[in-house]
Amino acid sequence: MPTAIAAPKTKKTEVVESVAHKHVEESADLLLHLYKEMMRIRRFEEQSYQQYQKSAIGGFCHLYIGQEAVCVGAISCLEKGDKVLTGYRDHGHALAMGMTADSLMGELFAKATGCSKGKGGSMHFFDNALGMMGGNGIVGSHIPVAAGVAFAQKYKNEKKVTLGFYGDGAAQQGAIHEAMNLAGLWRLPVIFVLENNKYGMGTAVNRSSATSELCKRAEGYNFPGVTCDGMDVLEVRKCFSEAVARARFDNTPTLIEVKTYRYRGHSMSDPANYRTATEVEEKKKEDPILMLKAVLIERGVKEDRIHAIEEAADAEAKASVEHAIAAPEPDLSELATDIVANPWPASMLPRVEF
Amino acid sequence: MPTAIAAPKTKKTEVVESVAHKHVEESADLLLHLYKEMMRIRRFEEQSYQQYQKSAIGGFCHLYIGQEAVCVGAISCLEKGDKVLTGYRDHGHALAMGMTADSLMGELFAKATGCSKGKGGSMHFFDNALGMMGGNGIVGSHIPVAAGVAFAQKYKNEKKVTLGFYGDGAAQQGAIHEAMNLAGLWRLPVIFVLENNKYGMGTAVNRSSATSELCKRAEGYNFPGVTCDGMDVLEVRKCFSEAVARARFDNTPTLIEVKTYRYRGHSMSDPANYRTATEVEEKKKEDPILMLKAVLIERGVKEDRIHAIEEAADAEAKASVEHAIAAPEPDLSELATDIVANPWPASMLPRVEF
Amino acid sequence: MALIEYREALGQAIAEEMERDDRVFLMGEEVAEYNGAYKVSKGLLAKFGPKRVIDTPISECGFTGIGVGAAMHGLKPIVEMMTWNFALVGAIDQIISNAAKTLYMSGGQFKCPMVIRGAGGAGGKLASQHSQSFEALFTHIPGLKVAMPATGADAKGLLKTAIRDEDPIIFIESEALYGKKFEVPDGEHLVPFGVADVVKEGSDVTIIAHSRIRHTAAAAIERIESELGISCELIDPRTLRPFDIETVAKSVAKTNRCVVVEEGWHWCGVGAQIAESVYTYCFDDLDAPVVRVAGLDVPMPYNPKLEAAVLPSIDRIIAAVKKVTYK
Amino acid sequence: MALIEYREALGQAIAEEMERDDRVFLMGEEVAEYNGAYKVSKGLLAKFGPKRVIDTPISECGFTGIGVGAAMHGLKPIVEMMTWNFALVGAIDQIISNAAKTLYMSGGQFKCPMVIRGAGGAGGKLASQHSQSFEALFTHIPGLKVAMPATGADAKGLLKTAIRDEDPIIFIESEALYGKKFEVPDGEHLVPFGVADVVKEGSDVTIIAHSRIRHTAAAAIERIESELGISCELIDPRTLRPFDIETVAKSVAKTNRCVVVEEGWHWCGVGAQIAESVYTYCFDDLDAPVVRVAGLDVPMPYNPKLEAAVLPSIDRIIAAVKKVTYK
Ligand SMILES: Cc1ncc(C[n+]2csc(CCOP(=O)(O)OP(=O)(O)O)c2C)c(N)n1
Ligand SMILES: Cc1ncc(C[n+]2csc(CCOP(=O)(O)OP(=O)(O)O)c2C)c(N)n1
Ligand SMILES: [Mg+2]
Ligand SMILES: [Mg+2]
Repeated sequence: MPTAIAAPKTKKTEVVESVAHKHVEESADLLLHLYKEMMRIRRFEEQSYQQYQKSAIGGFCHLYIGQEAVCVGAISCLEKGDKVLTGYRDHGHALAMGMTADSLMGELFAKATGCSKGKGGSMHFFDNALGMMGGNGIVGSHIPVAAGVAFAQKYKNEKKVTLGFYGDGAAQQGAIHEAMNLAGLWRLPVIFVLENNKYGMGTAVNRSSATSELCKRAEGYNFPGVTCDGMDVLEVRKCFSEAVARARFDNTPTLIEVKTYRYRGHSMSDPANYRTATEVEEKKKEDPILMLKAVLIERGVKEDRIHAIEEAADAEAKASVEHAIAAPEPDLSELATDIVANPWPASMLPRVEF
Repeated sequence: MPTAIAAPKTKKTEVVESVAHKHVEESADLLLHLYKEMMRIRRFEEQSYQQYQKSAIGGFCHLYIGQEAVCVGAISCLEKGDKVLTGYRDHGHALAMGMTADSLMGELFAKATGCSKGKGGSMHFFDNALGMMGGNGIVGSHIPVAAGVAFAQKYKNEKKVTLGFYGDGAAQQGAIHEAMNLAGLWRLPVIFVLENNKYGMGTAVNRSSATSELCKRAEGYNFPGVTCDGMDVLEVRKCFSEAVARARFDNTPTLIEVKTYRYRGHSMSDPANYRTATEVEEKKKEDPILMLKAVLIERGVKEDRIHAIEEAADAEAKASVEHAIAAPEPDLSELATDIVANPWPASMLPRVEF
Repeated sequence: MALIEYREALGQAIAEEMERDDRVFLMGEEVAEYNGAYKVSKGLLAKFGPKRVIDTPISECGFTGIGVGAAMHGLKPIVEMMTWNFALVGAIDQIISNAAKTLYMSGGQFKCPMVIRGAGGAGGKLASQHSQSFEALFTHIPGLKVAMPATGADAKGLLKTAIRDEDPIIFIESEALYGKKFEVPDGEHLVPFGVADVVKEGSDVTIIAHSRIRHTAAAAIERIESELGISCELIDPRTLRPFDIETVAKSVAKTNRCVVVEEGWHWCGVGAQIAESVYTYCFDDLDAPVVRVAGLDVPMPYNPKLEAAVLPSIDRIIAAVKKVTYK
Repeated sequence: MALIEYREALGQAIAEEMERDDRVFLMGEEVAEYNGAYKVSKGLLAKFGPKRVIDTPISECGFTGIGVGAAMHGLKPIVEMMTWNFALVGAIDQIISNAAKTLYMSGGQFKCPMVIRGAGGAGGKLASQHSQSFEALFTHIPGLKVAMPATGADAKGLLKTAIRDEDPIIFIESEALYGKKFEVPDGEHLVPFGVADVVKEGSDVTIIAHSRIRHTAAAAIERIESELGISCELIDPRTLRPFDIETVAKSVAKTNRCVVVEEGWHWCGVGAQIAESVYTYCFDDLDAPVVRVAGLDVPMPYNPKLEAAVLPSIDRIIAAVKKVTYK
């Protein structure tokens, strides 16, 4: 959780810290922080890809490469106690929330050291202490849950905020409509983050959504709906810092449609034949990491500082693989733990015997 | 199905018949037809109420009194082959679709003569020949189905239209969002008829909907959303004749929010304490039947013609009660018919033995 | 002890637990201003205010999801399904995909302490969409617990236990029992999950029945004992997950015969599992095959004569007891 | 006969029936341009065009409802659930509240001829939300029929029958079998509902298993016969509603012992109903209690070692056969 970097020079009261983002010219430290986080995700994903090819990772695995600016920009506006929920494409969000590459790679390797003890896998990254609340595999299903977390934040008077990330495909699910109506009606401190990467699996958004202006649906729920360029982490940050402030101080939800792009296929088995190589190459020219790098250089940040960040990210990702390889598998007894928090005696049925 | 009256003087081609409504000054015949249909519903509902009090009718029973102009105006714009689906408050729609009071009262009395052989009850009025496709008890659940009927109409190139009626409460269901998106995306000849009677059970619409402009949600699905005064049957008719033409000839869905009011409680057990007597009395001043009566008189229609309609409606409703009382109960064997269309042999399980 | 309606017993449980724990709140359609569609929550809005007694829009998926999220973030929601029939429009996804799985798939990090409660079974002449017993659907799911009280005392005691529990609880009340009166203990009264109630002791046949059908069974037993002289033991499991096999097995060891009664559909009903468990744990004790009495495998008709034929009746229970005793 | 993948057999059935009947169309997420998430519908868009092979948005409730409406108005939709896990987000309401009830509550006026089909069971390392066997949920519901093919030939034959049927059919394919090859008859090949397949005859134990676990059972039987010398009869019911009790009863009358295997969770699984039926119809024939082998009652873990422990294995089936034969 990058609170320290997100608002390093302001006073410690929450109000000042959070509103500050809007006005302060971004410091080099902040830019470097954003760069580092995006780079960590990029390198982690590349390692995930390689390890998947080696069958060290199994099941579904959805890479976030290309979209890094979205979660990094958004989450850089959060403070401790704020929460994040997202779908199955959750590696980026988990890293941006401060989770270690080790705990994620451990999970991908189905090891006991994984954040979910190897029980969840790629789609189910959780970290209670850091406010990462999943990692959900059912499209759209976690968005009412995100509204519920915000409900609890408001109920407890925390002045905290919840971000619920989902996709352009997910936006057509009824669950999202219901959650938005409830959030608008009850004024919940939740932000609906629609990561419009133009495809839901192989379906282009214009084949799944009747409207091309998804953010406008917010009008039907009486709260602001905005778009922003998800390839530009600074624009993302600006947009979110406003929305986060609205949520935190005014319990106003926002729907933010972030225009982004995923470079890889939907999942590891998708050859992505539904789009042209040219389309992908065009998009890569706007690569969020390259774009921020350009800003850094323009600002006079030394190349070697940038390079050091890249090296560190690379090292972190590779080390996480080593760590995961060495880590122990969960004990078979783990099978039957965590089913319920208050288990019943073994004398009752059903029993789990193995 | 009032086709004959709806467009009596125009040529027989479908195009002329349907577009005609918009331009032709309503004939006295038409006005009288509308009056008759509203009156039939009113009297039928009053009888239903009385018979329910006598316990001749059981289960849930939701009266439509006050809302008659909505279904009558809307359905007067339909032609043979068009379809209607609605919720559990379906008596009015069934009558307006041409179903007889006998078949409905028989159903309310759970008799074999009922439209659904006594198996459905108040909430499940169906008539395949007349295009009445229910009568559904799960709030919002029938609206995707309505879109599906429209889908089939389009698939078969019928140039027919489906109306799906639902309430202000139902509008908050995810199913409706999904249906609207699909209808907008696939250009289905369906009209979403949101009967906003200001309450869903005891919940005023401003406590269930984040927006007060429900019709505007259509923008999120790229088709027109309009409102109309549901106490004025002629305005309803005008609004629907346009929407029906758009659907029929251009496969364009419309969301029509009809502002209406129910006089009685939500169901028979609801004392309606959530609103004041004054509110109800105020609304009754705009009674759709009284308002149309005033138009009729202004147009010089003789009082005795009007009176004759009222008498006939009264007689029809009362006769339906007599008919229902005299009608036989379904045979016990009916229990096990209509479960599936292609039943399996009794040698297989599960078996129904009684 | 006071003689109060089943619905009041439930309301009492909610009120007491809300008083005891600020994190508990009630949410659902018509629970606040309307005092509940079935008046379970009568008076709660007046007592606890709109922050904790909350009317929702008709959005079962949405507000059940809100409950899941609130539970994950430390609250203890009670989510009312006006009736369980309405859970299918997406609430069932929140329950099965999220509430039941979050603890497991987060490796034990996020509990989901919530009660989802509402009316189940046939209310009477409500026809097919409104007369369903869905306990089999939820009892099948790991991560959930399922309770179905048949009396006011159990309604209160099980609901209080459910609210204090830290897991997602499916709490299925009987629509047909809301207006029935029962003796209910005042104040603190907790009924543990997984402990069956031996409603009546007997020696010849064990009858297992839950929710309202247990009363039909009790009525049948009166006639069976007086007319046929067969002594019946009546057991109400009260919770279906967990399930008290010990009490059942002890009884069958004594009676050597067993009848399983349920309101829901026969095919793949919970009665199938109960019967199968009896066979598994008491095979050598059984002198006859277990006989099941269940709802007929048809959608519920509106006509009351037909409806009565669908539901397990006193006559059908008597016939089952005769059959299991070869009389 | 041709040796083709299970998925191809399904695709063949769809193609043949679409050719035969204009009213048949296929709808679902990624079924058209993407050729199906699991490639069942490969080539169908090219063959039949976008009017009849339709990509849907991710709106399971919405498009399943579209299927219901289309079926009520004379079409014969095939609705693909990419996997059955996704049916919970409202499709299950369209299925249970509407598809299964409309014929009944309209007094026989509106049929609902549709097939809802897709992947069920565990695919392998997909974790708890993506590895569920929901047959128990649907098999419980009057108005539905439920088929679960275990081979390519049955996949084709049952699906063709399903598409021609006039009722709503729940057609649960096995995600784990899509890539497996089977001998499949060319052209017209219909497998009726309610007729179990005696996969292998035997004399000592009847093993009942459906869907992919039938193959696990077959593998277990090879070892059981060679290592233990116990002769096993393997029966695949193929449809769970209706269910062919006659074939089962005939077998148990011969073997006097029965093991019921299923992939889904044990508690309230369809195996409970199958076992209970065996007891009811074959009580006097049984020399030992029926033994069930089912998925363990836990959400599916991602870790493959743990996952393997959850699923019925060859070893667990062997153990069950030993137990039922007191060896
Ligand atoms: C309810 C449900 N339906 C379908 C799926 C299968 N599925 C997984 S991801 C996906 C596409 C989602 O697209 P989008 O929301 O745009 O997110 P993106 O993958 O682009 O990040 C689909 C159809 C699912 N997991 N859950
Ligand atoms: C899914 C579902 N949830 C709840 C109910 C209970 N219920 C029946 S009608 C109703 C209110 C509906 O209000 P509205 O849509 O405004 O229609 P109106 O009754 O005003 O015609 C409710 C909550 C139901 N039948 N189905
Ligand atoms: Mg996308
Ligand atoms: Mg209303």
